[in-house]
Amino acid sequence: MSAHPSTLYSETVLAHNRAPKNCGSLVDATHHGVAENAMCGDHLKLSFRVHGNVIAAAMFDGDSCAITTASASMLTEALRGASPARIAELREEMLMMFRAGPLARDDFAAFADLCHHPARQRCALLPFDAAIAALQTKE
Amino acid sequence: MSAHPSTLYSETVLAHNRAPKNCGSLVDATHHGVAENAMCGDHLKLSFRVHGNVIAAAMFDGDSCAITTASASMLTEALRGASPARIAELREEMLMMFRAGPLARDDFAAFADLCHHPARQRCALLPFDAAIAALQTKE
Amino acid sequence: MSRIDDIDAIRAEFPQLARIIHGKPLVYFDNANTAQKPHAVIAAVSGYFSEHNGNVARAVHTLGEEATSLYEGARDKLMRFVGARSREEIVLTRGTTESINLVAYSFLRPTLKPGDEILVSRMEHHSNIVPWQLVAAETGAIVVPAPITDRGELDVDGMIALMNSRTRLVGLTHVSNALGTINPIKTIIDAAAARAIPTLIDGSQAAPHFKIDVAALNCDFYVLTGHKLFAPTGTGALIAKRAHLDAMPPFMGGGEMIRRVSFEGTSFNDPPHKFEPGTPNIAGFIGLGAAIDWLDAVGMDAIAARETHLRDVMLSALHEIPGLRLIGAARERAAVFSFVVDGAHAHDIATLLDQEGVAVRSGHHCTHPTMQFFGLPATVRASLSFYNTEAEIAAFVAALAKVRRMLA
Amino acid sequence: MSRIDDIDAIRAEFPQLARIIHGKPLVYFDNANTAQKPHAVIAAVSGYFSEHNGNVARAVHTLGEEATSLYEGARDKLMRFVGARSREEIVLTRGTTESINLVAYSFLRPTLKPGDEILVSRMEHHSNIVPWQLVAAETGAIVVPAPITDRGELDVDGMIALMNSRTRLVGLTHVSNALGTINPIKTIIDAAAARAIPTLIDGSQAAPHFKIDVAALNCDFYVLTGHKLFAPTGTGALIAKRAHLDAMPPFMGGGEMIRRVSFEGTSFNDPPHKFEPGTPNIAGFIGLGAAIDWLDAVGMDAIAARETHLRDVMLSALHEIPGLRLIGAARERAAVFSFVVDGAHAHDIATLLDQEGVAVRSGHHCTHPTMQFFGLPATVRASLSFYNTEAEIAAFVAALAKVRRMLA
Ligand SMILES: Cc1ncc(COP(=O)(O)O)c(C=O)c1O
Ligand SMILES: Cc1ncc(COP(=O)(O)O)c(C=O)c1O
Repeated sequence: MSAHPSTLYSETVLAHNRAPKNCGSLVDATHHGVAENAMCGDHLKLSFRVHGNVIAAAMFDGDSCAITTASASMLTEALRGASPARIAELREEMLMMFRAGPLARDDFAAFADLCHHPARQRCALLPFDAAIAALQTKE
Repeated sequence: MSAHPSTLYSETVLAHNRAPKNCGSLVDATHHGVAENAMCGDHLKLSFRVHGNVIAAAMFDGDSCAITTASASMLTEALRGASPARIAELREEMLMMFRAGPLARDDFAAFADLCHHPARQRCALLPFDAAIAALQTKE
Repeated sequence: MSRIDDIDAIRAEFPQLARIIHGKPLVYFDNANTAQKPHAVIAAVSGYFSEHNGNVARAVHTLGEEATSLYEGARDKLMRFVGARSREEIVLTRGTTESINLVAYSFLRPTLKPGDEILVSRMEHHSNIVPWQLVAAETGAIVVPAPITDRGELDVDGMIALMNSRTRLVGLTHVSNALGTINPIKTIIDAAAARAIPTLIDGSQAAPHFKIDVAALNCDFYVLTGHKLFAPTGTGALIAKRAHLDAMPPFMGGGEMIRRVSFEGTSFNDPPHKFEPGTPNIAGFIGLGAAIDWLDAVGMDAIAARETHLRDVMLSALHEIPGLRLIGAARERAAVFSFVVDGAHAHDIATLLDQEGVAVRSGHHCTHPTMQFFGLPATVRASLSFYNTEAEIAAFVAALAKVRRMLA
Repeated sequence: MSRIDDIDAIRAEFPQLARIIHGKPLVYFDNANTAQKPHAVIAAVSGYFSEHNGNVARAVHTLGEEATSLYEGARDKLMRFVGARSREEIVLTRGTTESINLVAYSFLRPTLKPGDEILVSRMEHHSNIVPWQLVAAETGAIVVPAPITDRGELDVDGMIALMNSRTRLVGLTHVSNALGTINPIKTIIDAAAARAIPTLIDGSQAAPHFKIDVAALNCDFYVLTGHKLFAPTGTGALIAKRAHLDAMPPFMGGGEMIRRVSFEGTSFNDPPHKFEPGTPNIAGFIGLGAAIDWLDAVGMDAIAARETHLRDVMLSALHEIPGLRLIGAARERAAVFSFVVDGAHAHDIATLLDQEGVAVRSGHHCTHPTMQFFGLPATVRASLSFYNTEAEIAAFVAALAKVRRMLA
């Protein structure tokens, strides 16, 4: 609640925003998903290719804020080589972090300060929601 | 607004309440009216007999609070010998008194303290409203 | 020892209770009308205005986020306070009246048909009658009154006997504001559920007095109003099963209840926000959150125990007053007492008691059908809260005696 | 010299303006979202709770009478403040959103027929679109958008050309919350009146900034919200011609909106109470009364003059920022500015400005159709009030430059 200096726009987040990983459209994608942030109208597309039970590649697309872009960049990195079930786990870990602070081992610790910015949590979750939508809408 | 000691239940009001004038039903009435106080459910009937342009007699009936009873008692007294137009004038004077305090010459000065009891003003006005209703519903 | 045992300390937390009225210490026996507010609530409200004032759900700046987390925090507190299953079940409204209108308009109206019945008891507050009448008038449905007894108790078998295949909803007050009766709501909820009839419980007069557990009650809708719960007026809640809220169309449009608006078509937000149009009473709900914290700290069980004691003391005192007739003699009752006095009109008693510093309500208490049942236009109502004292009961009795001498 | 010339003294009356956010003095440029409250308002609210707390219209005791006279006093003050003809024309609501829903449900819905049209501009707040859509969806009526221009001005001829014999209501915002545009409402009201079409003006963003005279405007309905007028949230008004209020059926049922209730039939109170169901936000309206007294003392003309000056300073400052694009360039405008910045997302700007102590809003401002018209998902909006200063404008400009460097 106190108006402490925020660490939300860390160098990690800003760097991902400046040069996001896996930005563009994925050829041979097996799954496509879209999610929308009602608060600002941002749309984010996320696609991935599953081989066996493993995500071989993931990419995202959309004109989003720095938080969404950095989150999408990190998520698409984290998904490579993971099983599709990992998406929901990662989302759950993110939600836990919003409530309880950074987890011991967490790829997304850069977003820990979102616990102080509830209105922006949706921005970081958007790529996860697009990925979950992608799981459902197989092409 | 300040919680000053009230003079509403003055000896005048209490005496009229104990032994109201003109309480009962009027034989040969030319006009009958009823009014209801939504706040407590009280009904008041008021009748009078007009000869020429003069109220010859007025009586009221009903099981009301002390303020309504005293007001009805005084009003029926005041109306005897008056013209029917006097009813609206007296009502207007009462309303002015609620806003501005007692008038120089006023039969109903006993109700002056109602300016501090807005929720009870309707009680004092009830007989006037019954009288005005009576003017309209001639028998 | 519970905090409530030091009643002077508790009373000192309510600034209003120290007021002098017409030269006499205030005896506030109008708690069923609205409750007084502890310092904690007043401070939460002014603290919000002076420190965190911002709008909710709309801004990403610090003030907006602070306001949102205080406001949404109140929803969480209320959820725990009434034992709801999830925060999505808590729609924040202006009060009981709006909560019931919301159910009438959004839950019932879209599917009400001529001949459908809405069953409510004859001891309901107007707010649990008129909203149903409005939608019934529009659709040809009927509002059916369930009988009550001369003791002012619900005729339970009578109400159950009126449940039938046309009954679309059963509405019942948990505690009667006019009579003090505590209704056996669980019996009615279960009987209705056995017939697949949804139930709405009006908890306005219950929540301030004892622990509520909506999940255990298993009613479809439970409604309450904040100002009787020591919070500001203009706050309240509809607590509803999630499935109903999902299925119900929105009631009022605008503000945060939408997802996306266009002239081609508009989509709506999820519950509870779907039912919260426009900027809400933020300070009021922050006050409600503070009131719940305060009540939790004192303990609803301690409050209930103290009120039971005060109720018994008051009941004995009233029984000893000659010419005073209690209206309603329910075996399960709260510390709410309606009465009439021989030869003295309810309004005169209330105004004259006020001259003695005693605040009671007179009138029909927004329960015309209950008053009609007892053949009375109006009663005097004395309603107590845990912060009242035996000394105040004695002062009330003395004041009433004085008033009667004046009117004799 | 007007009181407003001593701006430090004025600012000192707003405790919130002294707040430090992230180590920086707060620059509050989110006034179109909600305004800060002067001490006078905060004190009126807590004074009511600690001294006069009672319910309105229901009790004859001192506290009840004090609360009622404070609450009804607010109605009288509002009546004078907006130049209404009588207090019966002032329905107190939760805010603009509820006011418009009330008109949609009670004024339009009972007589809307398939093919009927409700004409609103494309720059309305969702609250002046969605309520009409809800009643239109139910009745087969249509909500017709009137065009706006690339400058973000109303296409006056375009709107008038859309008025026809099927038009049942014209709704128009007095000042756009997204663009700052001040609309020529009198022209539209007169054009509609000439065709016997009732008008509703959304004054949410107008009333805080300049003098309103509803009698001279001669619109059928004027709506506003208290929290933008330096009063608590959860307060507002529908100001309507008496004849409409007399003819309209009630909206929500319960509480003081009735005259007499029975299961055989219920009769309703007169306006404005007919439209005020349940216990209102008493503290909030007492705060609104205090806010109006405060505004009267400072003077709406002095406020308007100062805001015009701040607007011009801000406009020049914004024009000088490279890569910043103002959305809307109305010739008549309030000190409300929407903009986008090359290469920086609105939300990032708002969050990072907040790190510098500057509170602005980012998003769609509850005006999706306006955003769609300009082809934008979101903008940053800086909205000023009379208590803002040129130094704050300079601080905002410097903070924005810093934020852009971070995001580059
Ligand atoms: C033009 C306009 N109309 C309506 C509203 C809605 O006001 P409220 O949320 O107080 O009902 C607002 C403010 O958000 C507004 O700016
Ligand atoms: C049993 C009951 N129901 C409903 C209400 C209405 O509550 P509100 O006026 O806060 O909507 C009250 C209080 O007046 C009540 O006692």
